[in-house]
Amino acid sequence: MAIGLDLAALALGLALASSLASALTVRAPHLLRLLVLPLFGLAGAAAVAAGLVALVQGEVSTAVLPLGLPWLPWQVRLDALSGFFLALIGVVTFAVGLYGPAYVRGFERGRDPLPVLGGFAGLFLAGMLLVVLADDAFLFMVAWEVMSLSSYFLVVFHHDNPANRRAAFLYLLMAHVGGLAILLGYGVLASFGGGFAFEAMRAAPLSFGWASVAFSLAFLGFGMKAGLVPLHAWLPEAHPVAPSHISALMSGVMLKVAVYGFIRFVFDLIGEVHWQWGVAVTAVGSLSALLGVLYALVQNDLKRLLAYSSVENLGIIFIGLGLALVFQGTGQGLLAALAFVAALYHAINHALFKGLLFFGAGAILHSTHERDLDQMGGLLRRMPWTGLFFLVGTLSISALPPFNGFVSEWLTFQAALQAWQLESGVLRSLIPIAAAMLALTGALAAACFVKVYGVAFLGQARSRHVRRARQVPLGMRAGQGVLAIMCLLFGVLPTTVVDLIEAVPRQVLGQGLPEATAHGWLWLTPVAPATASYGAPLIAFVLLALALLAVWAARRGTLRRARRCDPWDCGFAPPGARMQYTATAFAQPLRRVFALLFRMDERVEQREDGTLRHRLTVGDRAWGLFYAPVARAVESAAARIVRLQSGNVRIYLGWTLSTLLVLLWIIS
Amino acid sequence: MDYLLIASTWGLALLQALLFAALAPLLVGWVRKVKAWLQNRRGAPLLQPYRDLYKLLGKEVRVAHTASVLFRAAPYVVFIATWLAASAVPLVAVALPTAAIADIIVVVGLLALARFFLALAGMDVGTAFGGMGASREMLVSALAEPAMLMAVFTLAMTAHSTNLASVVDAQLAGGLVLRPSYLFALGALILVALAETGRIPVDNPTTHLELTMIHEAMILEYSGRHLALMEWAAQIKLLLYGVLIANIFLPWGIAGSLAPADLALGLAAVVLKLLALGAALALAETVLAKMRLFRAPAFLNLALLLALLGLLGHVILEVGA
Amino acid sequence: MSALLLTVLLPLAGALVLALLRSLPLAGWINVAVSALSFAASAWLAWSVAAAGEIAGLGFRVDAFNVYLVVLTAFVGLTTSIFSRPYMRHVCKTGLTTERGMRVYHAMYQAFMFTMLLALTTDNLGVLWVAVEGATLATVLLVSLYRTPEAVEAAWKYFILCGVGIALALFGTVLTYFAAQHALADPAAGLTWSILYRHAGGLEPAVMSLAFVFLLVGYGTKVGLVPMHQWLPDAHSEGPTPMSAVLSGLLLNVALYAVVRLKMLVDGSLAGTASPHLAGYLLMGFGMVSFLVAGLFLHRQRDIKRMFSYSSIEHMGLMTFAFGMGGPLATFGALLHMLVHSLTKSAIFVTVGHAAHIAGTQRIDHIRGLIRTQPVVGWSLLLGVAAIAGFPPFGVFTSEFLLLTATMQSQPWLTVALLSGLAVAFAGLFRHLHPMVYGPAPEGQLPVRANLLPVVVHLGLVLWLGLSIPPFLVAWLDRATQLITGAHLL
Amino acid sequence: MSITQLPLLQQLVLVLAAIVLFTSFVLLAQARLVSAIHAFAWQGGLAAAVTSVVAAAGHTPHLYFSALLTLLLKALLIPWMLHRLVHRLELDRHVDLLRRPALVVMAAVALVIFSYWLVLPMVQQELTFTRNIVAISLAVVLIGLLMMVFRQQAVVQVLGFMSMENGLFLAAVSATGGMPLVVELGVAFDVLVAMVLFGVFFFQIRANIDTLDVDRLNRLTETGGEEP
Repeated sequence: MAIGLDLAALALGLALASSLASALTVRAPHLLRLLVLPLFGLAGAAAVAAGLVALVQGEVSTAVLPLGLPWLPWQVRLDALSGFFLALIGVVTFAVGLYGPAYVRGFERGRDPLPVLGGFAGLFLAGMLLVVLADDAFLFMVAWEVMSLSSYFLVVFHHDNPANRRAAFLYLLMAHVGGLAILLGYGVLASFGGGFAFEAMRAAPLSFGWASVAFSLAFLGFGMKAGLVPLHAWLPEAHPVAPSHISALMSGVMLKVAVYGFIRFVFDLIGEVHWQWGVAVTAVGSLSALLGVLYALVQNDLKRLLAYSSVENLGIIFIGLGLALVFQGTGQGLLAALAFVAALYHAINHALFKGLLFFGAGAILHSTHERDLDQMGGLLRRMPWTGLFFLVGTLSISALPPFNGFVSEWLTFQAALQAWQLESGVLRSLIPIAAAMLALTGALAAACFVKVYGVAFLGQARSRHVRRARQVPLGMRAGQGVLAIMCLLFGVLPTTVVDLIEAVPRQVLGQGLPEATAHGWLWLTPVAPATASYGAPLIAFVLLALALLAVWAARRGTLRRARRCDPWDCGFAPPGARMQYTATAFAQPLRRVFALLFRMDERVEQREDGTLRHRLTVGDRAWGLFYAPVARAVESAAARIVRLQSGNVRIYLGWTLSTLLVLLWIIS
Repeated sequence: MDYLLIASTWGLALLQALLFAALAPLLVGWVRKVKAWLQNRRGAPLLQPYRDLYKLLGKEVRVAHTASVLFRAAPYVVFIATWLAASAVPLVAVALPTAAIADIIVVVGLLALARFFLALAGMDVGTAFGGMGASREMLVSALAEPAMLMAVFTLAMTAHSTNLASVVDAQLAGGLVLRPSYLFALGALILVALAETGRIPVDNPTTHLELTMIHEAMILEYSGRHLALMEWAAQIKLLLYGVLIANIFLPWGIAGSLAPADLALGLAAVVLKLLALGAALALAETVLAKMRLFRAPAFLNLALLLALLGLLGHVILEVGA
Repeated sequence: MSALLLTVLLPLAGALVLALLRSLPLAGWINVAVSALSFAASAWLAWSVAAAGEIAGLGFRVDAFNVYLVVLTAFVGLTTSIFSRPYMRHVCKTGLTTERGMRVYHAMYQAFMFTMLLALTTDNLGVLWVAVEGATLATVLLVSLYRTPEAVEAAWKYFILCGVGIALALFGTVLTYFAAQHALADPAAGLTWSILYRHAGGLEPAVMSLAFVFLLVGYGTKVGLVPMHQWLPDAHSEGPTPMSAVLSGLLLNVALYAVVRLKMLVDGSLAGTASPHLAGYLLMGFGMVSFLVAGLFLHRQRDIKRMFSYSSIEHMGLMTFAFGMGGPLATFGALLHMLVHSLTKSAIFVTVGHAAHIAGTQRIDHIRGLIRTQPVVGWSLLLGVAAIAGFPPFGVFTSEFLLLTATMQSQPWLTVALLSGLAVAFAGLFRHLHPMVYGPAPEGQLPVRANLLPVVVHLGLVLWLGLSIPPFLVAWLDRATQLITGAHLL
Repeated sequence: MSITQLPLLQQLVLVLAAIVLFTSFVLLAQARLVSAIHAFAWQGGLAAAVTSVVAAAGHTPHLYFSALLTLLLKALLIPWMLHRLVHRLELDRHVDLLRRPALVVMAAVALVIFSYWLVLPMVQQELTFTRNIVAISLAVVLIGLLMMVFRQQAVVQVLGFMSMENGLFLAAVSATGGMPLVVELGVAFDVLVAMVLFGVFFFQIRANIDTLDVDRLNRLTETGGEEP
C-alpha cells in the first residue's frame, strides 16, 4: 500500500479517534479543547500530507477494506483528483484544529452536550474523507450520507431556536433527496457497467440518452449539495446556524466534496462528455453566481451573507466546470484542462477564504455575540488582528490582485476568452456572455464585501455590546492567520499551485497545461505568453515595496505627523454612530436596481409611542417558485389519502370485499 | 540573453511608468483649460494641477479621531494600485516587459483594488457622506466593470489575446480594418470611462453638493498628502482610460521598437491623441448635464448593451465560421 | 429435532405456567427466562440446521428460509420481554391494568410466541393457518388490555378485520387442498407444503390463482397491505407498547413469510400458463401501493405509535414489492430488510414506550424536547428513526440499497416511484420527530427509569449489519434466496 | 352435464347446498336478531347434513366425525352461546333493520353469479360436479362478508363471520372430501375460542359505548381533528 494511502488512513483514524475521544467530554468538558480538536487538526494535517503525496507522485493506489457487502467490499482509491480534495479538506480542517479550541470554550458552560459537537464533527470529517477516497458507489453513498447526517446533527446543535430546527430539517430533507438522486445516477451507470465498483462504471458503454440521464441525476444530486440555484434553499438556512468552525467546514469544505462528486461522476466515471451538458452547467453556474451574490448583498446577518456568497462561489466553480465540459466535448483538450484547473483553483481558494471569513464571523460572534451587521462597527480598532485577517479574506473573495481569488477568476476568464477556438458560433457567443456575468458577479461581490467590512470593522460601533468587543484568544487568531497567509501565498505564487493542480486534469482529462508554467515561476501563462500572462509575484513585490517605503518614510519622520481632529463632514456637527450608513442603507441602491429579483416586504409602521419604524425583509424568490408547490402537493395528497382511515369498521370490511372482488375479476 | 538589453528595456518601462504619473495632472489641466475656454473663461493655468499637488503634499495632515489605520493606509494603496495598473498600459512603446506583468484583466483588477480601498476609506471615518459615496461608487462600478470587461473581450477575441501589447500589435498588423464590433466597443469603453473616472454625466468632479457627489464624498475627510495621493491617483486613472481608448483603438504612431526616433514619435502621437480626447471630454462635459443617481444605471446599461452588441457583432459578422 | 421441539414447545409450556401463576414479579422474570430459553433453543436449532441443511418431520420443516426468522422471532421476543418486565410493572402501578390483566398479558405473550414459532416451523398449510389465527386470538386480548374505549374499539376492529381476512385465507387453503386432490398421489398430504412444492407443476392453475387471491387478501390483511391495513395502526397504538413491538417486529414478518411460501407454490403451478408471474405482479402492486400510501399517511399523524405503525406498513410494502419482483438480488434484499426492519422497529417501539412514559401521553404535539429531559431516550429515538429512514451506516440503508439496485435492473421506471416514496416517507417521519426530540422541554417533564438495553442491542446489531454482514449470515440468506428463487445470489 | 346424470346422493348434496345458500340469504335479510340466530343454526345443521351425505356418497367414514363436530359446534353450541349473550345483553327484542334491503339482496345475487362465473375456468373433467359446490360455498362466504359490511349490529356481524366459516366448511367438505383431521380440529378450536372472545368483546363494547352498533366505534381515525 502506498505511503499516500497510509497517510489518508492515518487521517481517517485520527478523525474517528477524535470522534470517539469526545465521548470523554461528558465527564471532562475541557478535553474537547485539549484532546478532541487537536486530534481533529492532526487529521487535517495528515490529510494534507496524503493529498500532497498523491498530487506529487501522481500515481494511483487502491485498497480494499474488510467491510461492506460480501460481493461488494468497500474499496478505496487515492489518485490525483482525490488527493487534491484531500488536501483541500485537510487545510481547512487543520485551521479548525487551531481555531476550534478557543472557540468552543464558550460552549463548555452551555446546555448543549459537548460529545455531540466533538463526536459528529469527527464523523463529519471521516465521512468527507471517505467520500473522496471511495472507489465504489456503495462506500461512496455510505460515506456521503454519513457526511450529511453528521453535519445535520451539527447544524441542529443549538436546537432551542425553532428557526434552527427548521433549517436543520430542511437541510436533512434536501440532503436526503439529493442523495437519492445520486444513488439513482450511480444505478444507471451500474446497470450499464454491470457493477457498483467504479472500475466497472468507467467501462460502462453508455448511449447519449442514458449518459444524459445519468448526468442529469448527478447534476441534480450534487448540485443540490453544492447549493446551486434554485436548489440552494437549504444552504443559507443551515450554514449560519451551526457553530462557526463547523460553518467554515460546511461552506468551505463540504460544498467542495459535492464538487468532487460531480467531477468524479461526470469527468471520470461517465468519461465520454458532451458539450450540451457543458452549456447547461455553465448556465446554471452563471445563474447561481449572479443570484448568489445579489442575495448575499442584501443580507444583514453576517453568517447568512457568507452562506449566500458560498452559493455565488460554487456558481463560479461550476462555470469553470461547464467550460471544461464544453471544451472537452468539442475536443479542445488543452482548453478543457485550463477551465478545469481554473475551477479547481477556485475550489481551493474558496475553501481558504470562506473558511477564513467564517472564522472571522465566529470571532465577532465570540466577542460580541452579534451576527447582525447593523449592530456592528468600528471593530477594526477593537480586534485589529481579526480585522486584518478579515480584510485579507474580503480582498480575496472580491477577486482583487494580488490575492488568490483573483487568480482563479482570471484563469476562468482566460478559459472563457478562448471560446473563439470553437466551431459552433452559438457557443462562441454564449460563453463570453457567461464571462460577462462572471465579471458582474465579481464587481457585485466587491460591493458586497465593501459593505461587510466597512460596516462591521470601520466607522463607529452601533451598539453597546459591540463597543465592548475584545481581542479573541491566540488560538482563534492563529487559525485565521494560517488561512490568511495561505490566501496570500495562493495569490502570489499561482505558478507553483498550478504546477501541483495540473496533475489532476492530466489524470482525469488526460491533458495537462504544459505551457502554463513553462516560463518560470514569475509568469503564469495559461495558453501562451503572447495570449495572456500574469506576473503575480512582481505585482505583489511592487505593492509591498512601495508600501514599506511609505511606512518607512512615515516612521523616519520625513513626513510630517498627522494631527487628530474631529471629522469635517462638510462642516456638519461631529457625526454620531447613528448617523453612519447602515448595511441596509449601503445595499439600497443595488437593491433598487435589481428589485425584480427579490421578494421584498418594506413597510414603515408607527409604534405606539408614535415613533416610526422602518421594517424591511428581503427574501429570495426560489422558495415560492419551486419549494412551496411541492410541499402543498404532498400536503393535499396526504389530506386525501387519510380518508382511507375513516374509522368505520364496516367501510374497512367493504374495502376488503371490494379488493377481493377486484382481484378475483382480474385473475379470471 | 543580453542582460544590458533587459536592463534597458526595464529601464524604459520604469521611465514610461514615471511618465504616466507625470503626465496625468497635465491632462486634467488641459481638460479644465478647454472647458474654461468653452465657457468663455480664461481658466486656471495649464500647470495648476501640479501646483495643487505640490501644495497639498506640503500641508499638514489632519485625521479624524474616529479614523482607523486603514484610513491612513488607503491613499498609498490606492495610488500604488492605480499607478501599477497604469504602468502596464502601453503609453509610448509596445515592446516593454511591464506589459507582460499585467494583461487587461489584471489592470481592471488593480483598479478594482484601488476602488475597494477608496470605498473602505470613505466608510472609515463614519460620516454619512463617506458611506453614501462608497455605496454609490460600488453601484456605479458594479455596473461599469462588466461593460468594461466585455468591451475589452471584444478586442481580446479579435486579437486572440488579453495582453494589451499583443492587442495593439494585432491592431497594427491588421492595418486599417473597419470592424463594427470595434465601433460598439469604443462606445462602450467611452461610457465606462466617463463613469469610472467620475466625470459628468455620472459624477461631477468639481462639486461638493451632497446629492451629486460620489468620488468627492469618499475623499471628503482627506487632507494634505493623503488628499494629494488620492487626487493624483484619480488623475492617473483618467489618463489611463484616455490612453486605453487612444492606443488600443487608434494605435497608429505608437513605438513598435525601442529606437529613440520611434519613441519620440510615439510620445508625440500619444500626446496629440490625448489632447484631442481631452478636448472632446471637455466639450462633452460642457454640453451634458449631470444625471440623477438612479439614471446612472440606465446610462451604464447602455454601455453594457453596446459592449454586448460589439461582442455579438464580432462573433456573428467578423469570424468566418 | 429436539431443538425444534424445544423451540416451539417451550413458549407453550411458558404460557400454561404463566396462566396459572399468581405472583406478578415472578411472572415477569419467568417470562424473560422462558424467552431466553427458547432463544437458546432456537440458536441450537439454527446451528443444527446450518449443519444438516434442513430438518423435517412430525409435520415440521425448517430450512434456511424460516430458521433465520425463527431465530429473529425468538431474539426479539427475548429483548422485548426484557423491556416489558419493568415497563409493564410500571403500567400496572399506574392502574391502567389489573393483576388479572397482567396474568393474561404474560400468558398471552408466550402463547403469541408459540403461535408465531409454530407458524414459522410447520410444514402444513392448515396448521400454518391455525397458528396465524391463533396469533390473532392471542394478541386481540392484549390489544384491549387497557379496557379504554379506544383499546376496545381497536381490538374489535383488529379482531373482525383479521378474522375475516384469515377466513378468506382459509378458503384459499381449502382451494389449494382442492387443487392438490387431483395432483397428488396421496390426497391426504395435500396440505403439506414441501410435497405440494414438489408437485407444484401439476396443480390446476385456475384453482391455484383463485386460491392465491384469497390467500393474498387473507394473509395480506395480517401483513398490513393497503387497503386491508386499517386494523394495524389502531392495534399498534392502543395495545401495550411491548405488544406493538412484537406485532410490528414479528407478526407482520410471519404473515409475509406465509405469503411468500404460497407465492412459491403458485409460481410453480402457473409456470406453464399464459401469465406465469401473476402472483409476483399482484405482490408488486400491493407492495407499491402500501409503500406510497403509508408514506403519505405519515404526514398526518397525531399519535406517535400510530406514526410508527404506518412506517411499518410502508416497510412491509417495500418487502412485499421486493418479493413480488423476485430474482435473487431483490429476494436477498427483502430477507435482509425483514431482519433489519424487525430489529429497528422493535427498538423504536421500545424507545417510544419510554418517550410516551416521559411525556405521559402518546400525542405527538405533547411530546417535546426529549433530548433535554432525557438525552438517552431522545438520542435512541433520533438514531432509531435515522436508521429506519435508511441512513447509513445502519443496515436498513444496505437492504434498501439492494432493493433499489434490483428495481433498477428489472423495473427501472418503478425506481422513481420508490425514491419519491422514500423521500415523502422520510419527510413525514422527521417533520414529527424533530419537535419531539429537539427544542426546550416543557417544565415539569421528568426523566424516567429507562431500560434501553434492547434498544442498544438492536441498534448495535443494525449498525453492524450496515457496516458488514457476517459471512455465516450471508451464506444463510443466500441459501434462503436459493430456496425461494431457485438461484444463488453469490 | 346436467343434474340428471348425477347419482342420487350427489343430487341430494346439491339440493342441500342450495338450501344452505338460501339460509345465508335469510341471514342477510333477517331483521330480528333471534330469528337470525335461528337461521344461522339451520345453516350449521345443513352444513352438517351435507357433510354426512358426502361421507355416505364418498364412503369416507372420518367425515361422519366432522359432520358430528359441525352439528355440535355450529348448529347447537354457538347458537346457544349467542342466545345466552343476546339474553344477557337484553337484545331479545332487538331489531336491526337492513338499509335498502332490495339493493343488498340484488348485490348478493350478483355475488352468486360472480362466483359461479369465477369457477367456470376450472376445466379438469372430474371437477365439474364439485366446482358447482365450490361456487355455492364461495357465494356463501362472499354473502357472509357482504352481510358484515351492511349490518351495523355487532352480534349480526359475528353471525356473518360465522356463516363465512360455514361456507368455508362446506367447500372443504364437499369439494375436497374434508381436510386432515388435525386441521379440522384446529379450525374448530379457533372458531370456538373466537366465539368466546366475541362474547367477551360484546360486553366490553357495551360497557364502553353502551350499544353494540359498530358504527359508533369511530374514535380511531386520521380524518378530522387538528392538523399535526
